[in-house]
Amino acid sequence: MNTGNKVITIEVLRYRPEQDTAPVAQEYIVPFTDDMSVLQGLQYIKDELDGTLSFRWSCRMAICGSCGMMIDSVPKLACQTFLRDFYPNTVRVEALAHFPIERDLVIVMDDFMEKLDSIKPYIIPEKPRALSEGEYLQTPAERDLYEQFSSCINCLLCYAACPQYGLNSNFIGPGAMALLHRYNLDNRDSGKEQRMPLVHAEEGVFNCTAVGYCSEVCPKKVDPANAVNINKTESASDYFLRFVTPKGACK
Amino acid sequence: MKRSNAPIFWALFGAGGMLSALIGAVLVFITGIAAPSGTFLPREMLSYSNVLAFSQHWAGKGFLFIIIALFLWHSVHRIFHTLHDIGIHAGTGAKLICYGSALTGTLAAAYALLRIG
Amino acid sequence: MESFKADVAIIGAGGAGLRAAIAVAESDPALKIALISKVYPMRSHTVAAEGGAAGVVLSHDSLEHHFHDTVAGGDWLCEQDVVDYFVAHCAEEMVQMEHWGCPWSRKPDGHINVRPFGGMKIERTWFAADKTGFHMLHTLFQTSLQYPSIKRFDEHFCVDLLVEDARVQGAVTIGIASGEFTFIEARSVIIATGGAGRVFRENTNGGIVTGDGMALAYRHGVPLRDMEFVQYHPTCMPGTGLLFTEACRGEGGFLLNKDGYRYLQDYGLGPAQPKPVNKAMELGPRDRLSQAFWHEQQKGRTIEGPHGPVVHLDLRHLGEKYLRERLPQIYELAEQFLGVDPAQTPIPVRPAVHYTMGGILVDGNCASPLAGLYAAGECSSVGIHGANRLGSNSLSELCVFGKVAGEEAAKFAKAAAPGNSEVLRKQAEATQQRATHLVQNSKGGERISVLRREMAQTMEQGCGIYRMGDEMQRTCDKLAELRQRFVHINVQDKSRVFNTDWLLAIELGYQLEVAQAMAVSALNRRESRGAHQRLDGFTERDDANYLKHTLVTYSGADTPVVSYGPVKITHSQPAVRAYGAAGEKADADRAALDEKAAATGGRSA
Amino acid sequence: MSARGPARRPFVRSMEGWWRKNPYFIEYMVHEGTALFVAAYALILLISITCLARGEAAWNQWLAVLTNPLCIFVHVLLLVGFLYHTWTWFNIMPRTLPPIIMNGARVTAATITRTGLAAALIASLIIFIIAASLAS
Repeated sequence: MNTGNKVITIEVLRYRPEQDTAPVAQEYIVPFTDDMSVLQGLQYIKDELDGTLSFRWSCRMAICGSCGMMIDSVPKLACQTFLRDFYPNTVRVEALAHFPIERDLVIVMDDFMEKLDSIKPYIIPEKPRALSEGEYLQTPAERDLYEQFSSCINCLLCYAACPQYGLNSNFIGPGAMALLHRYNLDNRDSGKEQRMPLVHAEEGVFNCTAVGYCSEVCPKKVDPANAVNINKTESASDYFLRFVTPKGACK
Repeated sequence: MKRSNAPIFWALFGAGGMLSALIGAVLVFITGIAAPSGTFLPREMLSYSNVLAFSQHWAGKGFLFIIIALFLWHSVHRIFHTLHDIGIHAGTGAKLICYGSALTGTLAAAYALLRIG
Repeated sequence: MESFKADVAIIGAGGAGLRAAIAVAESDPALKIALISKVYPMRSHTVAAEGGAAGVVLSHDSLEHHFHDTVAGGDWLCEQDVVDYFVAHCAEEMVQMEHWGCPWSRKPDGHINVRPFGGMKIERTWFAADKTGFHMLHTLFQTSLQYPSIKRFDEHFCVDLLVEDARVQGAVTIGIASGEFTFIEARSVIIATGGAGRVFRENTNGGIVTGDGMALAYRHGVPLRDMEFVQYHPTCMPGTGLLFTEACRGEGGFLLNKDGYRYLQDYGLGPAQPKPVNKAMELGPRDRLSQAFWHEQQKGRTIEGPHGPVVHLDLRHLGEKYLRERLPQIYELAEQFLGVDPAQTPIPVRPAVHYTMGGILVDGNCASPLAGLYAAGECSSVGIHGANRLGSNSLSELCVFGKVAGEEAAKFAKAAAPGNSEVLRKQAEATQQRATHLVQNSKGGERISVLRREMAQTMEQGCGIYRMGDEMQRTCDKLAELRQRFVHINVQDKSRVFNTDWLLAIELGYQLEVAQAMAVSALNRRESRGAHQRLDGFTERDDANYLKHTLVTYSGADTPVVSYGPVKITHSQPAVRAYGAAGEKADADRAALDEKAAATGGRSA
Repeated sequence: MSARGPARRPFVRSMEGWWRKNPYFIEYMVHEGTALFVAAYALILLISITCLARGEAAWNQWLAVLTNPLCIFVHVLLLVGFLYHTWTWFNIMPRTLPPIIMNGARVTAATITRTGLAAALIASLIIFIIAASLAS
């Protein structure tokens, strides 16, 4: 695996708000081995070449969701993208698309945090359940219904892949919709009625034009496009049938 | 939060998209290639009397109306979104032009089909 | 400087911090909570826990079994009254997690499922595939969003506690995005910042696991307890140290040496059976398995890989379908990072640092000796792990003691008199000056990365799986030297916005002190127990002299002071710690011993 | 570190030309572009029925246009556009449907796409057969 003294050029789109008016590209030459990830390349830069480079990272194993960035214009987790796949070409690294750049490879993610909050991502039980009543029963099949959508690590790659979010950040977007859908599908939850107004709203699912790239780039195979589009159908049938079946109508 | 009225347009878009995906190609082939060229179907098929008979039958009339209307609603919806995609956010204006032309086309089709008798 | 007035401030928003925040919010909605994290909560390292969380549910299991597995697993260095409380509340907390939406794996009838785990006599590990920590963290975080009294300070880095009138009264943070300081006043403070595994080189921990909270408490005179006990997880990725969960073995994986031989049977863990047997072979405790690796290496029976010697974790016999269902993340990890298909090829693994058993000294109520200061989770030493933690006890610990810490801190906050805001603000301003000074006056030539690397190297040399007095002494000397050199640290980045260089420097300061606490504790424990194994004449457990807790106390730039405290033993007298067939026999002996103890009135049920 | 006042100045990047930056987006714009073909064909049909409504002379004039080789060529282009629309429509379909469980397993995306394409083929054959029978 160690193949000696190969070097690769990593081009980082840098932005230091206190000195740059706009992002500028900076190149670094990094020695690498075949098992090195792009994240390890960036860590090498930080440790050995330039301590001023800023980026987020933590777990290194694609579960904490910190190190999402554009790598050769594709949203990816830097920890599970390998330098060997780019060699001998230059790897271009940029902050996740469609978010404001705080600095270098760090984005401002306040907008997503607000959206996550807004979808009520927690079990809203029909009636309170005491601990003494034990666990809810949930068959493996019932669990499978929502399990995929519960695997979202909030890495925001899907938002960086969604041009509709880029064009209009009021759109609730793929990740938050996947989690909304996850709770709606959970047989322990009765909060769907409280969440659907968000789906129906002008900021809701109909901003999606089924580009589908969000699901392509998802590192956890959550398929957020599916969550969004299932809810289009749900929202539309509610729109037309709400006068027939009064429950669930949006005020 | 204001409820979106998009379902109306989205439903028409979806219906038109599905219909055109299923049979759009074969219709283009029949009416635009096979019959006019007389290679796969007889040119006779497009004679005045034949087409008139088809259009006067309630089924033919309905079929033509649905095809024209839904194809229009499908395409204007996509065009409206594409305008937004390429940075033309005319908002209400673009919406009126896009969906307005589909509505006009739909009414024109209804008018023509009714006139055929 | 911005300010915020809270009733309870919680530093760290991983599993324990979030559980504590919810506990405070539920105990009294009027209490204002400041939940401080240097990352967004869902990035916390709880996210990486894979295997599961312990809680007795099966009818043939009992709290007594869980108690004995834990106490024996910890080589009798556990606080037995605290373990009693712990095992009695695990299952309840797991049910609570279930009510909050945690997607526990299920049995066909819809009840939750449990799996076997290392060192556990009976299956009692609740799991959500092999992403248990991820699901627990996200469940807790998302659940916490419904409590308006929790005010989050995401990406706020804590630089100091505020102590006045001999009690803790707040904290000072740097808003990472703005570089602005915030003065957070609080009547009680909970530290829940996780472990310190990053002081070692090869480790399973995230970059954020730098012992911040331990150092914060330590600097204010709170002793760190049992810091010499650092857990090596036996099955990690060579080079990066990424974790292959113990559940790989729980599901039936084998450990093979270069001859394809299940070598654990040579280390008192046998006999080898084709199916997993609890507390035997691959399901032995982590310290024993990591030690066996070391011995195999000495005998030249490991396999040489690009990142040093490895053994093989063999999952092939489980088949692709089963592996994809039970261990999907492991499957992907092996494929992506190693290019290995675990259904076809064994996975190369080696031990790496995984968990710090010791931590901030707290009692069974999570209260530290400093009034108003509480701690929970890996940063704390509440007394349940002893000299070696059992897999799946830590995720349960987060919940059980996160809740205790929350409730106790809430109680304290309600009873505490209001602090003197002006005095505290002055203190906060002094802290700001100190922290800012690190950047402004850093004209020294010491590089952060160089010091960090030297620290990790010396920790691995002196405080590895097996330890020697002279090597530990060298490590202590080296750490003292590094602390001196740290004064001349050079922070290259002078800016304010998202200055990670600055934070790395502060973290390094924390790490050096925590590492020193570990090394000094290790050097002074002249016996072998649990994860602390010596080769220099102290190869046996020495209950006569060392059945006691190590306490390290900060003493500024000098070497910390080591003292010892008693171990609370209620009803399990220290006995031979044995696994496999020998373990069965030891269990019988112990039962007899316990009966004797019970007869003399040593225990209340 | 010295200057006070907020140092944050988040940079918002332009979306200008976003769809040119990634092959996936180029393909998206192309398949969205098939709407122009669908619209064109709907207009052709609309003109057809309008001419038909105006009587035999008008129809025959229009028929002359339809049978013009250039017009047939235009229809060949339309056919390509429609076929691409069919292909892409059924490729996206799996992402838009709720999970379909058959025999205890979720129907795969590839199966859904193939079923859609097969349905289009069958529907087209039926239409062609009806057209042929009407013509004879």
